Formats: sequence, structure tokens, C-alpha cells
Amino acid sequence: MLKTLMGGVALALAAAMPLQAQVDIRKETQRWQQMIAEGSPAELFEIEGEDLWKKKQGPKNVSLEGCDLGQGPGVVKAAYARLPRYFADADRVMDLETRLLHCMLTLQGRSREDAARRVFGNEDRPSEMELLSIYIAGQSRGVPMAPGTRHAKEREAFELGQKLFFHRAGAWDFSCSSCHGEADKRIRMQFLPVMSQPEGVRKIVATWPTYLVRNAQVKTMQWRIWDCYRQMRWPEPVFGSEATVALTQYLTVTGQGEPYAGPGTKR
Amino acid sequence: MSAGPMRMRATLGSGFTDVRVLMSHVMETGQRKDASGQVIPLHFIQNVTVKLNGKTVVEGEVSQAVSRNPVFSFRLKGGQKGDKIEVSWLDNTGVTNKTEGAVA
Amino acid sequence: MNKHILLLSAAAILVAGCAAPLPVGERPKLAAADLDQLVAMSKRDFRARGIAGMDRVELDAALRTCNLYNDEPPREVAQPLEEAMLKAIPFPAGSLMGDWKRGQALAQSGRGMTWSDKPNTANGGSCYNCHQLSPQEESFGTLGTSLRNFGKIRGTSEAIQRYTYGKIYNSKAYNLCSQMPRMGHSKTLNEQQIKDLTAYLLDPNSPVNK
Amino acid sequence: MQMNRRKALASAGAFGALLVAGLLRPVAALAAWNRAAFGAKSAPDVMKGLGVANAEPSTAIVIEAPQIAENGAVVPIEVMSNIPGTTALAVMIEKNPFPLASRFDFMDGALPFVKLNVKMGETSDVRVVATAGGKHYVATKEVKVTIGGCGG
Repeated sequence: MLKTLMGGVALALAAAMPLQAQVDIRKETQRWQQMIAEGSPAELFEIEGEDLWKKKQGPKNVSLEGCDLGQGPGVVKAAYARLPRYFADADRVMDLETRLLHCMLTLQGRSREDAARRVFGNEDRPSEMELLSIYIAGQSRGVPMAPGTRHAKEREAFELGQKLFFHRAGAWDFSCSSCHGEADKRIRMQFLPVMSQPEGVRKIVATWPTYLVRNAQVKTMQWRIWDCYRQMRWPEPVFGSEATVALTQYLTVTGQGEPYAGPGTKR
Repeated sequence: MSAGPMRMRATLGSGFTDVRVLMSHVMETGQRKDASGQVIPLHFIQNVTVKLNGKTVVEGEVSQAVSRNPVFSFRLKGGQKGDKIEVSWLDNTGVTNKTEGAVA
Repeated sequence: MNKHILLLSAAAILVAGCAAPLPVGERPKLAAADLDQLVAMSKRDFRARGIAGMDRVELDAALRTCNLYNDEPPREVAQPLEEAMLKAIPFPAGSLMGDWKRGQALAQSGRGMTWSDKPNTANGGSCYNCHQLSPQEESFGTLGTSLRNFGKIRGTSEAIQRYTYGKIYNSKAYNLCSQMPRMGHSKTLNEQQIKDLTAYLLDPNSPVNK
Repeated sequence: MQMNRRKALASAGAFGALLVAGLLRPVAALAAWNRAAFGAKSAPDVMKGLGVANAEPSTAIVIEAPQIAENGAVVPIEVMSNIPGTTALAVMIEKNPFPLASRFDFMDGALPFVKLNVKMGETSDVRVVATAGGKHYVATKEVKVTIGGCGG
């Protein structure tokens, strides 16, 4: 009887012992992240994205193969690593998804409503935008990230994104910096990268778009920003808007130089 | 329903051949509900087979607990460049798929 | 027209070619005009969805000040704003301690206030996202300070109850640029819910103080 | 013994019902798939179903898994047996409703190694059984599944 009681006490103690005392949370979560990245199914989606890139669509019944992603019409090799950048034909800075949308409208003759109706997919059906993005990004593997920084509008976008990153608003007074401004901080057990510093953001911009294991979906940077603002309790950012592209420009320029190692796999 | 894409890579490691295979599959547990509240039926890969130059070397049985879009790694003894590897699967609805490749 | 743009952009590239490097890694100093630009951009590039209305991009005096001063306003600017907000907290009469068990469920729940939340679902306090509280919950955030033994250290006096309730209701009444959401002021939590959380933090029987 | 048989019958009954409902078509029955073991609801019952109930602990089974998984939807597990002549490996997640996640037979030409991703409903021991020379060996490792925050 006594023994049983003692056993019970020991068990209760073990259960109450904080996890930190037993394992190094940072090291172990990093190991999990590394292991899921090694066994990433992201490539499967690249195949589907390539098919969509070559598929004839829209009123003009043409594929996106003539789309100029900045390296000339149809060039996908290393294109992602050089985005965002200024495009003279649209007279604005564009990230990959904004540019793809532009090509759907101009090349394929689709309406904005049709092309942007379903930019974010679900686990049963990824969106066209997500599959295309993961294919195009995969064509930049190993290429150092080098977004445009010479054109005045590219510089303007960086500066605007930088200001927006620190701008607090929304129902809970949050900015991006509220969660991504200080080193070694966590939400629940997830460590938060410091996105305003090169060392914090380099690996991030070099692995999006990514496969997310928590919902078995491929997701893009536009989605990442959109879902952050959702959780920041802001209204909804408009897909491809100047604000979202400016933030992507800010993050990518801050993290430039890292060889592209995506599409990644994350939580 | 037709089977989604598969990808396989077989590379020569130190003393063994590393076979990594990606499969597109929902791996439904039979416990999830769809938007209308209907239970989504069990739907998962049950059998995985690895063949080396036509001869079966690994035979696996798996459950719905394997993650969606399964990824498996196996190790084959020795092996040399050009050896033929085939990986196939069969799910509980009778759908099957396979992929072939050579050791690189 | 096209040619014109081309010429213009060529000029822009030339100018940029000798421009200073971009201020990577820095936090920009803002002028009032920058703030107006950011609010205008928010109004243009964000849109209302579900319960998340466009009123959320408007800045009140507190947030405007914090944004303008990069969260470090001079004391003489912050103090009157804090005092005004403190006066505006509707403290209920009587005990401010509700039911710690209900408070625990609120502390665990991160639901509410996003555009994907339905209008009439119960909001949580999201406390564990940023704070350590009960030793039994290993999955806690560290953006906020540890609240472990919060009541054990401070007791349950009327003053402490008032401080705890008020801090949850409007954190910025105590520290203008606190990173903590104003849970009562933003109508995330109601009076009873804040009382329950106050109990979770202060009650000697709450696991927070065990 | 009788108890076991009743359990086996019960699980066969459950699968029978699924067959009637058309969820499992007979074609799947053509390939080997151990219904008794995969239908078992506890690790000991799985081991009985696999015929490995008498497995003895071994340190020669290496289980590579993170101690913490930030999401239970994908928990990578790498299993390797250093026991000479290993011909089979079975992976169980003890706290899953159906613990047996997979079992593999390794013929001549394959090393007793497998890496796979599994779903874990909660923090649990991962139990691996290796079969070598007609004997069975077992090892376990705990993986903690944590409550997620919002990032990614």
C-alpha cells in the first residue's frame, strides 16, 4: 500500500516537472524542424505547379510560359531569387504572386475576379497560385536571394515595408515587431525569428513558399503575411496590395544573400 | 479516383543505397469531418513495396497513422549506379501507383 | 507614354546607383506625416472582413503616440495619457476575484477577435501564448513576463485585485506602450471574464500559485 | 486466450461492417495486411496480433525521433536495428487509437532501416519491435506533442 502511494507521488512529481528541466526545447524543436524538412513532400506540388504553368487557360487560351518574371519571357530559372523587383510594364514593384496575377490578366486575358477568386487553397485542393509559386520557387534552388534594390521604387517599397513592420494597430495593438522583434521569444512553444535583422530572416526568406505540415498544404509569402495579420487581429490585407509587397520587399532585402533552399517544410 | 504524383530518389551512400520516396495521398483517418459535418471515410495506403532489379527487398504494411503525403526512406545493401529501383503502393480502396528509377 | 516611363525609370536607376545603402536592420524614426501615410495605406490596402472592421486601423491617442516615439515616449507625454485611461477603467464594485477554474480555461484559449471567428463565440484571453502561469502547462510563450506565483508573491489585497483587473482591462493605463493587448478596452473580454482571470492569477488555490 | 479470440472476432466484425459499407473493397484483401494487429487498440494487443508478445528489451534498436514535436500531424521517426539478421520492424504509437503505424519485412538486399512520418494524437511512447532469427526485441522512446502557437 505504502509502495503504491509512493509510486503515485513519484509519478505525480515526474508529471509536474517542467519540460525545460528535462530537455532543451530549442534544440529539440529545431531537430523536429530539421527532420520534417528532410522528409518534405513539397516536390510533389512542384510537379503539379509545372503542369499549371504550361496549361493553356483564360479567354486567350495561352499558358503562362510567356510570362516575364523579370528574367525575360518564360524564364523561370533563378527568377524567384530576384524578386520582388520593379516591373516597368506595370510601373510597380511586384512579388512572385503579384506578378503571376499580372500575367494571368495580361497574357491569359482573365479577369481579376476570376484569377484572384481563390488565391489560398485548402488541404484537399491547393490553389493555382500556390502550386505555381512552389514550382517557380523550386527553380531558384541554390541561387542567392537578390531582390531588386537599385530602382527608386524598389527602395521606396523597402522603406515603406520597414515602417509598416513596426506599425502597431488592430484590435490588439500589434505590429509584426510585437512577435518578431526580440530574440529568443516564443508563442506557446514556437520560437519566433527576429524578422527585422538579417540573421533572423535570411533562412526564412530562403525557404518560402513552403509545405506546412500542420495543414498539409503548400503556402506562399502572401499567405504568411495574410495569416499573420489575421492573428494580429487586423482587418484583411488585400492580396498583392502595395502594403503586402512592401513587407515582402523589406523582409527579402533584409535577408538577401542566402542561397534559396526551398520550397521548405515547416510546422 | 486516380493516384496523385509520386517521386523517388535513389542515391549511393556510404555502403548502402538510400531510397527516398514521396507519395501523394490523403491518408484519411476516418475521424475527420468535412464542411457539411459528414465523416470522411477511411482512405489510406496499406501496402508499400520496394523492388531492386525486379526482386522484392522491402514489403511494408502501414496504417492510417502515416502522415498525409507520405515520405519513406529505405536503405538497400550495397547497390551500384544504374541499379533499377521500383516503389509501389496499394491503398484500402484498391487504388495503386508505382514509380521507377535508377540509382544515381 | 511607355517611352516616357522607360526614360523616367532609367533616370531613377541612375540616381539609385549612387544612393546610400538601404537601412537594413534599423528601426526608422517616424514623423507625423509618416504615420498619416501608414494609416492611409492601411485604409487602402486592408479591408473589413467578418468581425474585423476597418475601425481597427484607426489609431487612438495611445497608439499614435507609441508609433510616433517607437514605443519610448517621453514621460511627460505618456503620463497624462496613462492617467486618462486609468480613470476610464470601469472597475466593478465588490470583490474582483471570480472563479479561477473558469479563468484557467480563458487563459488557455486563444480564440476570438480574428476575421475567421464567428461573432457570437466566446473569446479566450490567449494568456499562455505569451506568459508562463501554471507549472502544469509546459507549452507557454515568453513574449510576456512569467506570471508564475503571481498571487503568492503579491497577496490578494484590494489594491492588488484592482491592479490585476485594471492591467488586464487596459495594460496601457499602467505602461503606455505595453505590448499586451487591452483585453477589456478592446472588448475581447467582459467584466466576468476579467474577474475570472484575476482569480486565476491571485487565488491561493489556483495552480498559478501552487 | 478466449479473451483474445473474442477481441479478434470483434475487430473482424468491425472490418466486416466496413466491407459491407463499401469502404474497404475486397481488392485490398489481396495484399497482406494484418487486420488483427492494425485493428488492435493497445500496444500489448498489437504485439499479440503480430505474434511478438514475448519481445525482450534491446538497446540495439535505434529510434531517432525528436523529443518534442511542434505538431502531431507529422512526427518523423527513423528506425534502425543493429541486431544481426533483423528481418522485420514494427512501429507502434502507444497512445494512438490504433497503435500500430507500420510494419516492414526486409529481405536479402535491404538493411533493417526505415524512416517515415506518422501522426500522433498526443504525447506518447513510440515502441519498435524488431524480429531477428525468430526472436523479437523491443525498444521505446517518448515524443512530446505540444500545443501550437500561431507562427509558422
